[in-house]
Amino acid sequence: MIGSKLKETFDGVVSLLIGLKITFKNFLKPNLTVHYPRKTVKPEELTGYRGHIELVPKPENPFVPRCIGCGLCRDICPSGCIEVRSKRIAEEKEIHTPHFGLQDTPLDLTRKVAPPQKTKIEIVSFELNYNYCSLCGLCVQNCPAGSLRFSKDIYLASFSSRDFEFDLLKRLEKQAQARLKEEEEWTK
Amino acid sequence: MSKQADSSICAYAYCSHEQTGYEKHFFITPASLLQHVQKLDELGYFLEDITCMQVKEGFLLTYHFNRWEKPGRLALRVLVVEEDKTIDSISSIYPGALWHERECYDFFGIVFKNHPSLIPLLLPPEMEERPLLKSSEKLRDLYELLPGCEQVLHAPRDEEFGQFIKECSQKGK
Amino acid sequence: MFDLELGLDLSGDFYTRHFQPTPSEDTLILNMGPQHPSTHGVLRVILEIDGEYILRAEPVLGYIHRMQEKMGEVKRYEQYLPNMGRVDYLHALAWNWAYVGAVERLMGLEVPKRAEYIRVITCELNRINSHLLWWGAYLLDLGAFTPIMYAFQDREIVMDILQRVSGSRLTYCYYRFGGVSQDIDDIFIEKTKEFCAYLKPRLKMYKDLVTDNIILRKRVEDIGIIEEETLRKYGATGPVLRGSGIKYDVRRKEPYSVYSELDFEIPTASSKDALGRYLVRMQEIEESLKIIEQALEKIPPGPHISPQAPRRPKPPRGEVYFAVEGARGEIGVNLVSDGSAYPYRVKLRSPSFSNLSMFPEIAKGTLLADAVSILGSLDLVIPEIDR
Amino acid sequence: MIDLSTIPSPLVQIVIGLIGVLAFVGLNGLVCVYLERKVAGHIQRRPGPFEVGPHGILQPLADAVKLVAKQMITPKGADPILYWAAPLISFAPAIACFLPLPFGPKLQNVSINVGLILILAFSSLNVLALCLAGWSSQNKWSLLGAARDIAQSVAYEIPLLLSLLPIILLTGSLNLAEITQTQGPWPWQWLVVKQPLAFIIFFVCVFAETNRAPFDLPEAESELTAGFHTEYSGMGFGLFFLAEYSYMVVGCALASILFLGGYQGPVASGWWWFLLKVYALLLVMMWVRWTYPRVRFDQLLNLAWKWFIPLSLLNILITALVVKL
Repeated sequence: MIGSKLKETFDGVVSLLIGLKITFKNFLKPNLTVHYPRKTVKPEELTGYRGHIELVPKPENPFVPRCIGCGLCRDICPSGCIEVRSKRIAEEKEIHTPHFGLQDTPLDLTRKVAPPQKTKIEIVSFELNYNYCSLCGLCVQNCPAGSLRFSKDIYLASFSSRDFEFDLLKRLEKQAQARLKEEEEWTK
Repeated sequence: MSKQADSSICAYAYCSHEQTGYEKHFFITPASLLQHVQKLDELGYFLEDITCMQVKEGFLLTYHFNRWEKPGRLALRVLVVEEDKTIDSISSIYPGALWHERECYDFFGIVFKNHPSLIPLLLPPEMEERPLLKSSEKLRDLYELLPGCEQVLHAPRDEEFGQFIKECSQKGK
Repeated sequence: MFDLELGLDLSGDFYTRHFQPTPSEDTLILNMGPQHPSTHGVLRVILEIDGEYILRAEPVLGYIHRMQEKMGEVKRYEQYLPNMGRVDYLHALAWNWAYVGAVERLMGLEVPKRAEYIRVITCELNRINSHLLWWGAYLLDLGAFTPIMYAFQDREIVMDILQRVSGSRLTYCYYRFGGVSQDIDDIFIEKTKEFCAYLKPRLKMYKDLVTDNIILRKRVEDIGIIEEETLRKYGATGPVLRGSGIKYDVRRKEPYSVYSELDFEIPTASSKDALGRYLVRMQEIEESLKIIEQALEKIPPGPHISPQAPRRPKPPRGEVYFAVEGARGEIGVNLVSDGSAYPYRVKLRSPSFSNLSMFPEIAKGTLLADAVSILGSLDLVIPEIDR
Repeated sequence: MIDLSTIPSPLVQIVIGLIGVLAFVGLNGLVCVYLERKVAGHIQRRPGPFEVGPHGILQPLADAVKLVAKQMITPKGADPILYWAAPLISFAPAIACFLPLPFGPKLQNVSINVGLILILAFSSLNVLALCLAGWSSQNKWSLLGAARDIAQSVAYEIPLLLSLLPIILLTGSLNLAEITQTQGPWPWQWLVVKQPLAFIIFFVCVFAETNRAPFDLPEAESELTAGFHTEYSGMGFGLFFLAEYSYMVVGCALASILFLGGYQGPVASGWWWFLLKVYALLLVMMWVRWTYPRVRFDQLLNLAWKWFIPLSLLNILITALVVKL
C-alpha cells in the first residue's frame, strides 16, 4: 500500500520533471511567429487562397472583362453581395447605301439593305460588397465565361466598411494600367 | 443506382437506408406516443433528436431513434393538428428530450404536456413569433412531401408498430 | 429585489428567476458565463453552489443563435452551403459533408471515387484540427497555458494544407453536390504525408508533456463519470460516448462514403470519466492519421466532381436523413424537399446539443473546478448548439 | 553601490534604504513583467512583447502607464474603504519584507536578530489583503477567490515555517546576515546540501504563498474569472500585481539566503551573486508556471496537510537528532 503510493508519487515527480524538460527544449527552439509588417507570407504559400473576387480580363484587351453580363453570379450568391449592371449596345455598322439606280425611288429601302443589327453587351458596373461575402466560391465556380477569380489580397484591412465596397471594373482598369506600365518598363 | 423519389421508395414502414437514411418509420397516433416510446426505451434505443415540420394538415413531429449495437434509425411520426398543438412530453422517459422539446416549442409553438420547464431555449424569452411557421401559400401537403405515405396518413397504424416491437423483442431478448 | 409577499427573488433576468434556489440559507446562485473564460464562447450556466460544491446546474443557451434552420428554408440548396462551415467552425467539413451528403442522397447523385477519397482526407485532417484545438482549450481550462500554443503550431500546418485546396482556413466551404470544388494536387499529397510523419512524434511529446503529467491525471481521473444509461437517455454521441466504453461511430455503424474500404479502429475507453474522453480523442487523432495515410495510398484518378453535378439542384420530393461522424459526435442533417429549389425543412442535429444536455446531471455534486473540467471534456462548440 | 553601514544616523539609513527598496520593487516589477512575458513567449515559441522598444523592452513601462492612467472603478455595492485599502495592505508589507534582506556583505537596511521572523510575519499580512479584496468587491467570484486564498495560505504557512526550522537549528540564528555567513562561497558549502528536503518544501510553499501557478487557485482565471481581483482596475490591480512580484522576490531571496548561500559565491562574493540566485529562482518559478496545469483545491490542501507538514516535521526531527548527537 505504502509502496505503491510511494511509487505513484515518484512517477508523478518524474512526470513533472519531464514536463519541465520539454518546455525547456521548446524554450531554446527558435520562434515561429511571422512578424507581420516586417515579414509576410510567401506568395507560393497563398496557392488556393481565396481573397475577394476580381474580374478576369479578356486575353486581347486587359481593360475589358470577360464577363458576359449574364448575372449568374448575382443570382447564385448566398449573401447577395454582387451587383452587375450591363446594357446591350448596338454595334455601329455602316449602312449600305442602296444601289444608285434605286436612290430616287420613294421607298425607304435602307432598312432592308442593312444587315441585322448586331448587339454586344457592355458591363456598366460590377460591384462587390465584400462586407457580406462569405467566400464560398460559388460565383467563381459557376461563372460561364470564366470571368471571375479570387484575388490574393490577404492583408486587407481598413477602418471603414465603405472601403470594402469594391468597384471591380475600376480595379480591373487599375490592374491593366499597372500591367501596361510594367510591360513598358520591361521593354525599356 | 438511380434513386428517383417515386412512390416506391418510401413504402410505409420499411424504407431503404441507402435512399433515405432510415431503416424504418412509423406513423403513430398522438395518444399512443408515450407507450411506444416506452417500448423503444426498453429495447435500448437512444433519442437522436426531435424535429417538427409544418404542413397543411398540421405539424408533423418526428422522433429519431437509433441504436448503438445495430444500425437502425427509426422515425416515429406523429401528426399534431393545428387546432390542438399539444402532445405528451417524452422527457419522463428520455430526459434528453427536454431540450429538443423546448426547441420545438420555440420554433413552432407546440406545447408539450408534462414538460417540467417549457421555457424558450434558443430564442429570447420575450419573443412572441414562431420563426419556422410558414405562410399558407408556402405550405405543402404531407402527401407531396413524403410520397408513398398516403395510406397511413388518415389512419396511423399503431398495430404495425406493435408488430415491429414484438419482432424486435423476440429477436433481441 | 425581494418580493416579500410572494417570497420570490425578483432580481436577475428571466432565466435566473426560473432558477429559483432551494429554500436553504447556505447556497449561492452563481452565473457562470456568458463571458466566463472556460465556457468557450457564449454559454451560460446558472449554478447553485454550496461552498464550491455544485448542487444544481442549468445551462442557458441562445446567445449566438442565428436561426440556421430558417436560413436553410429561405436559401436555395446551393446557397445554403457556406452556412454549413459556420455551424461548427471547428469541424466545418463534417457539416459540409452532412449537408452535401443529404442532398446527394435525396437526388440519388453518385459521387466519383476520387472525390470521396478527397473528402475523407480533408475531413479527417479537419478532425485532427478540431481535436488539437480541443486539447489546447481543455488544458487552458485546467490552467496550463502552453499546450494550446503547441496545438496551434500543428493546426497551422493543417490549415495551410486545407487552404491550398479549399481556399479558406477555418470556415471551409469545400464540398459541392457531387464532389468537391477543387481537385487536390501533388503538393497537397506531399504536404499531407509530411504532416502525418510530423505529427506522430508531436503526439508522443504531447503525451509526455501533458497526458502523463500527474497534475493533469489528478484533474481528470474519476471526474465526471457518465453511466451508459445516462448517455442513452440523453442521446450522447461521439468521443463522449466512446469515452464510456461504447463502440458507436457512424463511420463504422452506418458507413458512408468510402469508410468501409479503410482500415481503422474505433478507440474506446472503459473508465467513463474525463480521462477516458481525453484518451479517446488523443487516440482518434492517431486513427485519423492512419485513415489519411491509407486514403492517400488508395486515391484513384478521375474527376473530382461528378459530371452530372447540378448547378442548381432541384431534388425530388421526399425526406432524407444523412449522418456523419463529426469530431464531437453524430452530425445529422434531415432534409425535406417539396421538389422546388428551396428546401422545405432543414433540421440540423448537432452532437454538442445532446452532449451538453447531460451536463446538469453530471455536474451535480462536483466541485466548481471539476465542473469546468467536465464542461471542457464534453468538447462543446457553442455555435453548433445554438445553431 | 553605497556601503549603507557608513551612514551614521539609523533614521537616515532607513529612509535611504526605503527609497532604495521602493525603487528596487518598482524596477523589479517591470523586469519581472518583461521576463515573465518573454519566458512565456519563448516557451510557447513566440517572441512575447516585441513592438514597444527594441525586443519589446519598454512594454512593461507602457503597461505601467496604461495601468496608472486607467479609471479606478468601485463596483456598485462594494465597501469603498475596504475595497481600496486592500491593495495597499497587500503592497505595503511587501516593502517591509525587503528591509532585513542582506543584499550584499554590507548592503542591508536593518540588521536585526529576528530578520527571518519579521519577513515571515509581514508576508502573512498578504492573506488579509486578499481576503478583504475578495470580500469587499461584492462579487461572487471574488468571494470564492478570497475563501480559497485563506484556506490555501493557512495551510501553506505551516510547512513554510516548519521547513525553516531545521535551518535555524543548524545555524542557531534568526539573523539573515549571520545565516548567510555560516555558509561558504562554494555550492557544496551551502545549506541546500544539508537540507535538500527543506529546500524543496520551502520552494513549493513559496509557490503556494505567492499564488503562482500551479497553485494560483485564488485567481484561477479559468475557474473564477480572476478570483479576488476580478473587480479591480487601474492601479488597484497594478498594486496587487506589484505585490505578487515583490512577494515572489522575497520568497526567492529567502530561499537563496537560507539555502543557496545568499550573496556568497565563488570567486567574488557580492550583491551580484545574490541577485543572480534570486532571478534564477524567479525564472524557475516562471518556467513552472508555463508548464503545468493547475491543481485542484482539495488536492492542494491534501498536499500541504498530508505530505509537506509530516515531511517537514520528520525533517526537523532528524535534523534535531543530528545536531544534538
